[in-house]
Amino acid sequence: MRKILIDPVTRLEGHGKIAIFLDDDGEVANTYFQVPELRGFEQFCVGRPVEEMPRITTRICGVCPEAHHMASVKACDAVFHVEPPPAAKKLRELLYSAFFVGDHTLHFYALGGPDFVVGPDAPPAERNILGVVKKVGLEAGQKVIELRKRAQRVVSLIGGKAIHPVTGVPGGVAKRLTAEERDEIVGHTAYFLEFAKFTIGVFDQVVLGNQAYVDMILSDTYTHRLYSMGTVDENNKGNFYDGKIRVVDPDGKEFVKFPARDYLQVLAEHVEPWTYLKFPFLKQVGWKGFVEGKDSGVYRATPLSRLNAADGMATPLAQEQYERMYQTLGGKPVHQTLATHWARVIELLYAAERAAELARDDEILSDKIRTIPTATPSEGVGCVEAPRGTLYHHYVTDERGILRKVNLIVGTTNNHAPIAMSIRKAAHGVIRRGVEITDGVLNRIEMAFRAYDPCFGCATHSLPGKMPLEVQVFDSHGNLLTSRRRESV
Amino acid sequence: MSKPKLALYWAASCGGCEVAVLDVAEKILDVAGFFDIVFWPCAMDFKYKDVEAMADGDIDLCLFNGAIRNSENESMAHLLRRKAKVLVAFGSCAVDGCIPGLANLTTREAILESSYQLTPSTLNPEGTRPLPLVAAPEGELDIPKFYESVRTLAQVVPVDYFIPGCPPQPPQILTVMSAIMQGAVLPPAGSVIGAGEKTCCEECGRPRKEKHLKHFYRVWEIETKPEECLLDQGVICMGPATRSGCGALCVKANMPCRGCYGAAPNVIDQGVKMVSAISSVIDSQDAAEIDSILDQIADPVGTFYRFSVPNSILHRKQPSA
Amino acid sequence: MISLTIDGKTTEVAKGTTILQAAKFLDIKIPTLCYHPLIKPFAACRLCVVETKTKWGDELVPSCQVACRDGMVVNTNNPHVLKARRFILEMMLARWPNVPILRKYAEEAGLKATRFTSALKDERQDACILCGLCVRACDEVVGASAISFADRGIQRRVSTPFNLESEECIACGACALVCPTSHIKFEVEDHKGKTPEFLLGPNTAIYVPTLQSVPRVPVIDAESCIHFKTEGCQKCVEVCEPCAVNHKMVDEEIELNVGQVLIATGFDAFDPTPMAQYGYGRLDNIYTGLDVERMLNATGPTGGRVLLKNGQAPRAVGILHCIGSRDENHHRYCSRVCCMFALKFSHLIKERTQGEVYNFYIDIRAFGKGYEEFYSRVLHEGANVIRGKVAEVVQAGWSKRDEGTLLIRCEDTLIGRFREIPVDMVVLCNAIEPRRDAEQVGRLFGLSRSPDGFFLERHPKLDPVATTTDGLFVAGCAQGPKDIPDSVAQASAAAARMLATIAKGAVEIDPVRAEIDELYCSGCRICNALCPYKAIDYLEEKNVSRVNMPLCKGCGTCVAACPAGAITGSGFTDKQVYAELEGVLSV
Amino acid sequence: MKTNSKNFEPRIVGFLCNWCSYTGADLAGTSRMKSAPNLRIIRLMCSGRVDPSFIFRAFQLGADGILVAGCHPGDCHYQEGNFKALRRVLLLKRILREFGIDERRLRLEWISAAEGEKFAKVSTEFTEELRALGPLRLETSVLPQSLGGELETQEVAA
Repeated sequence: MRKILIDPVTRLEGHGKIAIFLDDDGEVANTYFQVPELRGFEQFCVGRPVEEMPRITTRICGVCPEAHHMASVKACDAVFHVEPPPAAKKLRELLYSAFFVGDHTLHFYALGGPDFVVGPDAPPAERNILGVVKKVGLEAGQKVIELRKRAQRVVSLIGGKAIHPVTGVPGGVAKRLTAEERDEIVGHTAYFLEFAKFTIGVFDQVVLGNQAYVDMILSDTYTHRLYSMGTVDENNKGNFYDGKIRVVDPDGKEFVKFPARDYLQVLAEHVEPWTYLKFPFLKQVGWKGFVEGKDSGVYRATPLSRLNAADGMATPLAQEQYERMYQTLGGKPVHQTLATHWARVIELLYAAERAAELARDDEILSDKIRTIPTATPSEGVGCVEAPRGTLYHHYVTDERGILRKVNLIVGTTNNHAPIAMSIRKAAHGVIRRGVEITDGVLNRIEMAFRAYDPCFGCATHSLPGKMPLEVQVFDSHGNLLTSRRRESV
Repeated sequence: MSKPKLALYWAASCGGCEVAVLDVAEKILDVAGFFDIVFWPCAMDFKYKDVEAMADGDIDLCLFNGAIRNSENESMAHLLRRKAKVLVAFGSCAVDGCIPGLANLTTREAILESSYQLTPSTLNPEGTRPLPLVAAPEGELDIPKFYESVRTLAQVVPVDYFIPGCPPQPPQILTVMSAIMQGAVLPPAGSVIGAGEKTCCEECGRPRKEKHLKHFYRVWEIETKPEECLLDQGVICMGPATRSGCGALCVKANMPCRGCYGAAPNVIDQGVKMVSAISSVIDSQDAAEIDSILDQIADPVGTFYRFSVPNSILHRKQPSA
Repeated sequence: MISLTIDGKTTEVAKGTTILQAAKFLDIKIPTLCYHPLIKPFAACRLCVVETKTKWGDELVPSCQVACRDGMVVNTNNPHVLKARRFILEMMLARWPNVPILRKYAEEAGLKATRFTSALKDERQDACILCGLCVRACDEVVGASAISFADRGIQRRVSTPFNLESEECIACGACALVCPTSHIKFEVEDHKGKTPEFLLGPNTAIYVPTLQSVPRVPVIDAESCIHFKTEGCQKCVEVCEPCAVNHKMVDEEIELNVGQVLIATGFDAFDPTPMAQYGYGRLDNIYTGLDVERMLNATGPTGGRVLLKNGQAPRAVGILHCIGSRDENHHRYCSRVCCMFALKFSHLIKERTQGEVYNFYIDIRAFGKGYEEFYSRVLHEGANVIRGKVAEVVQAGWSKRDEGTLLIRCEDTLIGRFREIPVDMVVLCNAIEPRRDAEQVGRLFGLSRSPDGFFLERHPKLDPVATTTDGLFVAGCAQGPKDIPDSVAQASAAAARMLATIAKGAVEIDPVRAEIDELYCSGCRICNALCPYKAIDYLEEKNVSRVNMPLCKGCGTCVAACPAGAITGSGFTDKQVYAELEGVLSV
Repeated sequence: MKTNSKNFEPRIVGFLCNWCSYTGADLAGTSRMKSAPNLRIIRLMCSGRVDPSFIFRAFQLGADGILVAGCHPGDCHYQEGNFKALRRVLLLKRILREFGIDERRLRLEWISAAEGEKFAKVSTEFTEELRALGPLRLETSVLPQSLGGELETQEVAA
């Protein structure tokens, strides 16, 4: 028995480790994907006043604090049985859309993009944002930086702080938007839209224009037939901020559609002793282990699965791209993991359109941004689509609104099992007896993983997708035979 | 001459500090240009072994964010302390313990129990718990040890400087960086840098009155007036006990300060200082009435110590005897 | 002026003067019954008849009522007048045969017996001669009009409305005072009054508090003064020629700005009434030390004579030591002065009454200069000293001889026998205790008091006149029981201390102060409201708070409260306290 | 040093007001009253000067109990410093509870300069109460040297 350990920066640092065990024939016996971090928010938030949760849970993740802020404040609305005024809802969603734009951009250009833009077998030194810039032009790099700046700016204008926003309160938002701020935001959203279109162009040009990539996307190595989860509005169009959660089975048929508060009837989490992160699955189907298909409760909640779960996009340009993707990839649902990148670009476009739309809405200037709760606080669930999956916050309080129970299912966690499976499948696909373990080999494993853009800021806490790899090959006595590693982005 | 070596590392934190560093935007390139970045796991790939291989004190500056939550965080702290000439606790987690530090008000056992057994979505009839060392059918698997308490960096290794904030605000990071890059003289070891000498009130700008508090409101209870001190309006705001430097962002967004920039200079325990201040200005001399007023403060510890339990004098909840 | 001749003596009087007044002026006695100098004449009894010569012949007139005329010639006791007066007296005696004053006048007028008999002789044998003085006093002087004449003819009498207890009566006693036949009597039921005099002799609403009082002027006791009850009377104003009496005076408060204060508020004398076993306030002839002091005072109510209620000198006097002091139930401390004043009493009483004196003591504390010598002197004079605390004082009086005498029961611990000693008078040497308002005074000045309730000096040995508060001193019994020499010594010491400061012209104050470092203050204004002395100002333009040094007393509340740690309390800085903590907890 | 048995001697820190309780303590001394020797006195000008940080620091430095003594209500030399102490202690007890420290370990008493007896009584009582409560061992995994061994044993063992 040999053990290959793929570990981001040796076993002493913890950002998700991959252990691949080979049998004596050198075939992959099993792989383990481990998350070595735990915070305990679910425990230490007990006793806190529920209205503080939007400001506490942001610290679960500094990469997507906006997602936690939104899920949390929505849970608070529910706990206090209060409906925020329309202006407040729009401000929240505007902030959220801006955040999506920034986050998806970061992933596509800095993390996921390089695999396609500069190619999976290119030398690692080039397979990074700089490589991308070289390929698509310098101004693109400036555009990315500029966009992130503007996105963060919009978040701070509405949320008070760019990282860890604060303005969400039960029944609305605390900060009014001034006319000047609004005008500024309109300017930024216009930029978002232009940038999104530009990005679509880039994707067309470098990915779809290259048959090799399309084949790779379609190749079985990166395919999993799993349930797909995503949030949809009343017309079953995709939405990030609000709506019902819809799950479609591997054949694309609606399996269940439920409001956030019913999530416990649909979801359950499985525990393994070798990782701190749990494995959510569909309760009705049940946990059958790391297996695919209709009978396995394992599901995905990724940009791709969101598109699978929806009947379309709520904005025109995104809808166009949506249809085009399914045409290109042979109809719904799409199970090819790497297609997630495409879906992400489409979501980027949607988010930009939504942001522009909301920014122009005059209601966001209204003074009526809060409804003061009057009912006795009790229990509530808040749910949003985080960039990396559906995010659930579930609070139970006493009559003073002091937390008694807290339950969280965070974006990346949804995909814990699929990630593990993708890694295993990729490993099976690329590691064979006698095959030398090259950068290409490693990267092909990594690509499977990276497509999920796993944010372990929520679970562990490495920045999205940053997974420098090292492979160590041990003989059955645990002696190091060869060690090979590669600089990642 | 060779460029000064810079290392950045995160332990138990949310990653916000890293994003804050990236949020200095264009300027990040100047930093990258000035320093020879020898270690930055989240952005560049260098190996623990490389660091171990370096001569002690080889790293000129190490920005360490995140608290010490598990065995891995701790050994990294010790390693980087050895290798770095100047070790900086970067961000609230490393300085005060921050939100994850609230875990010190409960126990490791309670955390594991709720995470893996009590939470309603968990389906774990066998009561499985993650273990530091697991014998899988194919071989051994290990994960770091999860400690009882969260500790700040300085509670594990000697620290040269502290940059507070959750996260440290990019402008502050920039000021510190450019100061270093222009070769400014470093302040005496142990100083807090990248923050002001006063408190949040300095940056708040809301007019304030003499304080006579008879009633406390929670943020959801009232719509506060944006042109009046929140404390005067009965909303507990940590501003008076919190170091300046953030620009009073929260208060300007009409939300009370929660104290992420930590204790003011000359104050050893942010929370208890605020306890003293708040209780002093309660407008009553009758024990019973005072108690009823105090009842309106929901979760005193979680409010006054939101970011600083591990760095507080008492450090953690004592195991009930 | 008018000139007239009375019984051959000529004089001049002011216009409007009555004959009676003129006669009085010439020391010519004219008997009167219904007349009182302070009440309008009424001429009811006609006893004051005199003869005046007129051109129409001699005429009999009531001298109390008739004003003098120029050149008037008056006879007050020629046969003509006496005849008339005798007749009037005969008539009165017929009805009031036993009224002493009538008999006296009859005698003077040379009247043996009356020729008449009364229609209702024995039925209404009261002494009211219906002169109406009382009625007029009550009406004119007091202004209460509580009594007046009722019925007519032989039924006529003085009475309250419908003979019922009168709402109007203020029990001033004026009627009793003026009644010529003492038909109306005034009885004081409780023995205790505001001043020792009340017990020991006549008392009035206007009096000189003590005869040594400075300035030596009378005061009006508003509570018993008729004027303050009825707006009437004011007779004192009428009789006071310098017109010094002023009922309009009111209390006034005078504010003084001073830099130092000497608290010498003195003491209260322990009230022995609660110690029922000693009968104070219950039995006659039981006095406190202060009562006796007054009695022994040459200028006191009894002119320095030791007298019983019945006006006789006591045959034996018991002096009880330690009443209320050295007593678990009252004051545990020793009052320090009683032993010596008790011995002084023994000495004086013995000297003035030649009677027996018994001292009942726990032990004699004659510690002062010359005290012991005085003690032995008193012993040689034959004062009896019995060691033992008196169990009780009871009314003796089972035999006629013992009428009104007291019996002292005690155990003589030296001979170890129970004894009963009969005395006429008992003196209780009551304790010195803190003034009843000591607590308020303490609060007012921020003075602490020792467990016994007296004000606390800064240090019992090293600083016995100063207090913990600068500029505040204590002296005399306010600080604790002490005798005159000690009080004088302490007072002089305190005065000297105060003068020293005045001479220096400056005061030294502790350097304990709070200071705000503006480098760290952000003007949160937490401290502003905390300062009891309003010593912290908020500087709007600089957005900082600042301590107004002269006002700061250094309590340190703001230091403890400042959430920015911007305030340092000199003398008790955080650093210092932490260092102390490390010190005390190092072992 | 500290043991949990009967012979455990509590370490008490007393923050005494200069004007009342401190003089009261003095009086207890000069009048030769008997009281437990466990109290370590720190004199302050007023109970209002007691910064809650002092109390926490004292606990950290190994105190088993803290006595804050000031003037009786209305008697404060600085008018109402003692009420400020009262408010702080009331809130502080709530904080202590949540930090898992028995609130009886913090005691507020009004002791006038005259009440030497009360002072003696209080310090003796308090000592006995703390003896019953047992020593307060603060879990201070804070100083670098005190770490190593102790924390290595902190494993996630279910």
